[in-house]
Amino acid sequence: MNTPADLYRKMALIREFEMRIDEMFATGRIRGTTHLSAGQEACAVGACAGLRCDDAVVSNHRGHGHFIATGGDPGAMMAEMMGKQTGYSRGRGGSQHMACFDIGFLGSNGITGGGLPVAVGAALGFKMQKTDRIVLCFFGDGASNQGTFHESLNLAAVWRLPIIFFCENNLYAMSTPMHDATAVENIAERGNAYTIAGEVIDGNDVIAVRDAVAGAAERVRGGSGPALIEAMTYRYLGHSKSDKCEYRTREEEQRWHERDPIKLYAARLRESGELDDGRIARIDAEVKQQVDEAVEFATTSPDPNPDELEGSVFA
Amino acid sequence: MNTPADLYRKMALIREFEMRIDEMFATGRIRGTTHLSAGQEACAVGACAGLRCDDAVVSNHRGHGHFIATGGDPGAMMAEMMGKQTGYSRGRGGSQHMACFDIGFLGSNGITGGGLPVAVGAALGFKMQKTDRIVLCFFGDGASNQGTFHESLNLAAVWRLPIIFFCENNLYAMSTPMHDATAVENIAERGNAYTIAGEVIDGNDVIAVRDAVAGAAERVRGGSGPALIEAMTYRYLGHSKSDKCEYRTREEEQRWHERDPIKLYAARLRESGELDDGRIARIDAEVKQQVDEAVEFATTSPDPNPDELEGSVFA
Amino acid sequence: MPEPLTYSEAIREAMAEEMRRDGRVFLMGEDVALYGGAFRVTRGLLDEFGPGRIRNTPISESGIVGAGIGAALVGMRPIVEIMFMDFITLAVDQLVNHASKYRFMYGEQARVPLVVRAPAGGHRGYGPTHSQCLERLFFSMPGIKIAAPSTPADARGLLKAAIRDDNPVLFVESKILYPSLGDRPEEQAFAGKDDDIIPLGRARVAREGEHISVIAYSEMVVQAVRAAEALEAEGISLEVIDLRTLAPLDMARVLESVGKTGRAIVAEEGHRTGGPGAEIACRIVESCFYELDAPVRRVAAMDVPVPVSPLLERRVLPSAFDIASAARHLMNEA
Amino acid sequence: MPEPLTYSEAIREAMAEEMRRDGRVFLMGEDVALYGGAFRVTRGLLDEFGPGRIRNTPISESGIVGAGIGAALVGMRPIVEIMFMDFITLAVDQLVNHASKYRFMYGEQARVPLVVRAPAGGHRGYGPTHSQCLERLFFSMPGIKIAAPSTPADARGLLKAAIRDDNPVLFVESKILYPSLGDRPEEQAFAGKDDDIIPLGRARVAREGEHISVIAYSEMVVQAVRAAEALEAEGISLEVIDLRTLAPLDMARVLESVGKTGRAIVAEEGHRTGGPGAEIACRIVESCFYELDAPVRRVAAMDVPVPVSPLLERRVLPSAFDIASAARHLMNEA
Ligand SMILES: Cc1ncc(C[n+]2csc(CCOP(=O)(O)OP(=O)(O)O)c2C)c(N)n1
Ligand SMILES: Cc1ncc(C[n+]2csc(CCOP(=O)(O)OP(=O)(O)O)c2C)c(N)n1
Ligand SMILES: [Mg+2]
Ligand SMILES: [Mg+2]
Repeated sequence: MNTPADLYRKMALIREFEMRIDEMFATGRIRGTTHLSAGQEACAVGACAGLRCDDAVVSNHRGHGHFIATGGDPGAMMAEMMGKQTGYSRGRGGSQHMACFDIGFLGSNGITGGGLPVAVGAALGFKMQKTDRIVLCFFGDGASNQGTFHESLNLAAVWRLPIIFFCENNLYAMSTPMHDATAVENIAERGNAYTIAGEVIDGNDVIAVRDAVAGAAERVRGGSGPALIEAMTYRYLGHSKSDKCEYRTREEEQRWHERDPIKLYAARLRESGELDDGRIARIDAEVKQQVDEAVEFATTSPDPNPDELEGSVFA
Repeated sequence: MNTPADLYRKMALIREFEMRIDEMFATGRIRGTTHLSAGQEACAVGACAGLRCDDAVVSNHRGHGHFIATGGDPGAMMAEMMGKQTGYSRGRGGSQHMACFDIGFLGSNGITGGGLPVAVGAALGFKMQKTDRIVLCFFGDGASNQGTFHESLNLAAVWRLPIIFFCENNLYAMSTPMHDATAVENIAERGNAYTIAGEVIDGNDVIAVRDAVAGAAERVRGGSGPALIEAMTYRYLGHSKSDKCEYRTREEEQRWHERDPIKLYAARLRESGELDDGRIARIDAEVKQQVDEAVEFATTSPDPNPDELEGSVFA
Repeated sequence: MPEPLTYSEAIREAMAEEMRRDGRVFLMGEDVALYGGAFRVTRGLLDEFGPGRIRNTPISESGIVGAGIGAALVGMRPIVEIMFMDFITLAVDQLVNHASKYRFMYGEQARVPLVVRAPAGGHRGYGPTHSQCLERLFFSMPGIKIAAPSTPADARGLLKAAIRDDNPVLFVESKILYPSLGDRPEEQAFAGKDDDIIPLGRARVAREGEHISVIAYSEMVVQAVRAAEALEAEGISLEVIDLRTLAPLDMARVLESVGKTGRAIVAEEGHRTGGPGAEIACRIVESCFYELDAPVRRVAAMDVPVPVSPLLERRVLPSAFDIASAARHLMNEA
Repeated sequence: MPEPLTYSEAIREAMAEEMRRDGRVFLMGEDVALYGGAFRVTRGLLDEFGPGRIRNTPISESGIVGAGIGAALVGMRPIVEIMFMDFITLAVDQLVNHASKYRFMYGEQARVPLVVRAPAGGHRGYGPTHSQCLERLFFSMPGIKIAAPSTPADARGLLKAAIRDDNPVLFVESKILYPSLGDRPEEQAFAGKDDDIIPLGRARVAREGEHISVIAYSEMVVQAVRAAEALEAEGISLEVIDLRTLAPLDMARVLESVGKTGRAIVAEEGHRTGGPGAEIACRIVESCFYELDAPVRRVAAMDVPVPVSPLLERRVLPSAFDIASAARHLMNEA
């Protein structure tokens, strides 16, 4: 269900989840690395809200938001972050490698651009199975410079596959400003090289995102072939846990914080009367509790059993 | 020098060379495989005529014409085809893998699309060396679907490198009609995805090719960044020696034979009075003799010495 | 009496039968449809199965292998043809970081029933980028099975097993075996015998012998048998073990043979350094050190690319002759 | 007394010195400029050399390795950084079918003085796609050199040699050694000592010993030395050979040591099956079969991807502990 309260709640949950992980990394409760999506919540939530619940989602390295928006359980996600047996990947994949095939979340992925051809294949599968399921594939502005981007969009277009390529353009790939590495004004224009119509949208407006995806999904489901959506957004935190963001200005960050996707949506809901302050505060509190419980679940979960590793490579 | 007679002679030489190889394969005098460029001579000769002689050329699997047009010696090429010590690659590379770095021919290449990033690197080298040399990279319509095409054009554009991407669009990649595999009307349009201006030209008109390349070379040499040229042409023979061309019609082949690049140019030269029938017949005879001599040279050349293989991998 | 199939026909037949049996199986690759692929292995399949299941692709090796993975994840059973195994270099990321890892790294949720078929090997004068044996790139990576048949019967039976397997399988085809019918009755394949599945992971004794075990796969099995025949007159008896699959690796069968003979040669067509042969030789020594009468010998290609010239190519690639010399040396040792 | 450099600083210093010395040397890679790369190894180079020679690239691994090859062909001496070695899977074609083959396949006309630097290995909880040791993909391919230093001094000296070499060199950096200063004086590196070049292809004795030779490279050398220290009390004396480069492989030095000790352990961080360790063990047996007191043992990672959980990661990856147990077993054998 995607009522206004649901959309708000999911965005708030992602924010809370991401900020908690940031803190847990800082305090050493999680090790390894992670890529947080705080600031980009409207992309994840809006995009998934535009899909049908039997559609599939392919994610990338910055995938917690995508997973939560698809219906991932914060407890099992947090357990995975902490390397526990109850994690989605039983402590093997961690932040970058989680999946839940039962809900159509085909996986986050540590290889930039690596998910694109896999998503195309899933769409091919759906088409060959004569279902009307579609695939939405998240990727970043930086990923659009990988060869897989090109091969994937071309393949999807040649075969008119039911797939939405959803680019979260957060202006940077790690420290690299998009235009230092990407010889085109907008990623959406790259669709022309494959006769795919591209569309640039406000990635901080959850309704705009939902509507764009819902529209594209209808066309794609109807057999129009692939769609390409570029959502302009911004990540609040460093690229990964060790990043101090020296490559961008505090002013730029400030400007984006003023267009915070959650606050924007809250303001709109207040204005329309759909949610009042009390309800919002309640949701915020519930979400906080949900993340507390996720942490509690993860913390008290058993460690994986190393003896189970052997023989777990093959089905 | 690129007088009309030179252009004619080079095209005639390529044709003679290719048809001779076809025959030698058929009679078992050459083994392995080869990709012949008969029908595409105006691309090779026109493109190289638009370059300066210190520019560099990167070729692909269908590279004999490119090599001859760059100044390759038919004798050493034929010797390579026959696996002789006097061949450009000392009998190791064969038809698909020949180079002559002294004349700026940076190599033909058996990997479809593999030469593109290498060409970009050469252009980067020229730019860093502050020369005004440029690179021209030949590739086919089929190669434009490789990830390397995308990465190469983007890199070249981001760095404004002095390179001309020259696509010989012969309508097929092996048996696959271009539009079955390539989701765009013209390859040249794909330039837009990298803010590279693309241009479609008649690849069977040697003067049109030369002029397009010369114009692009001037801009590229002046620092405009990369250019993309798509030359429409046709290969007369099968993709490789075992191909019967079942995927195309005899009518289509006939139509293209009517626009034979060599005959077209000869007619134009006759009309303008630049060459008369006698001169043309003489060039044709000379070219035939040159190929006879190349075959003779290759045939009488010594075999490579297998004992030299060990230790020849590293410089 | 039905006509026996060539190695290449056996592969085609295996695909056709599995496609008839299971609607989820389909094939994609460059020029696989009307043209039938560079080696015409898939020729004719288009007529029966149509362009929906016999899919020509753009020249996009990483794209099509990746698409195979995605299709497999949602329940299809794709077969992807790589025109020459040399081009699988372009799909290494998809195989090493995706196909082979998904099951493990997503906590055993995923199944990736993907078959990647690739013609390997030299002896045809195709030169450095069209003659390689690159199974080594995947042999050293957990999570991908590798089959490499040496006979039409095995080609058919192993491919059917690979298609039915729920894991990624690299199916190594020997280019020069394509026209082969198999030299012995048990190597022959026939159409339509649905029960002739050969499970992945079981080596076979291609020829029994007493003095030396020769462990080989793909075309080197043929070379090994040839060497065995030649050495018979000299009173040297080779037992030839055809591994059939490199992963899983049937070391039990290998060790059984070496336990009997006390001497081993490992033969492979790829370069000597770092190939599967090193691993197999190593494991033999690890298990049979005290039973071995002499060190294990390896027969493999020289550590240089495969050249075009027939003279050079013959020098670089290993053959029955090299196996026979290694065997003679071994018999003179210790 | 100058300050010693860490392993990571030694790498940076080697690049800086070579760039000062030779205008043809330059660096490209993802986020190598201001950011200094994911591990900050190249931090600061931008200030001295500017964006023309310290080039940030798009995320295009095959494109940038290919561009390195092209630049090398026309006389430059590029260094390409791959952010994590795991991503070199995307550039396998450029390295295997191009860089490593050009010299041979163009009849020895070409020179490809390209260095590809890549941080390898686990122990940091980065998971399956960010923890691999993938030198094995190139070790089995002729035409590419591989250096894998274990100390700051070697990192500096080998990188300088790699940059001056006229062939493609894969330079394997150990992520967890980046902050290391080296444990002994001879392992330390200092800035500006231009003569401290370490030629590719010469192993070193990291620690002398009597009973067992441990052959290792990269971080496993540190583990081996740790094991040696621990075993001293038990009266087991390990000689640790640091290969420094895998190609060329200094077997002479290895065999000399094994000839002395009569026992060998080959230790590597990558998966057991099909890694360089198999080749090295194999060659030891081939050369020293009759001198060996016991079979060569291998210490390596389990044949599963590297998991994120510290508990699991520790089980999968090899350590000093595993080397010590292997050594104890070896001493009890035969
Ligand atoms: C193949 C590969 N190359 C490089 C990286 C390292 N890396 C991880 S994320 C990233 C930046 C990705 O940028 P973008 O696609 O814009 O996504 P964002 O991080 O901005 O969400 C890089 C370079 C990687 N994980 N995989
Ligand atoms: C990486 C790779 N994939 C596939 C091939 C096989 N192959 C050689 S040429 C060719 C068709 C190339 O088509 P195009 O680029 O249009 O060039 P053309 O042959 O038409 O000149 C194919 C598929 C190859 N050599 N390399
Ligand atoms: Mg980004
Ligand atoms: Mg073509």
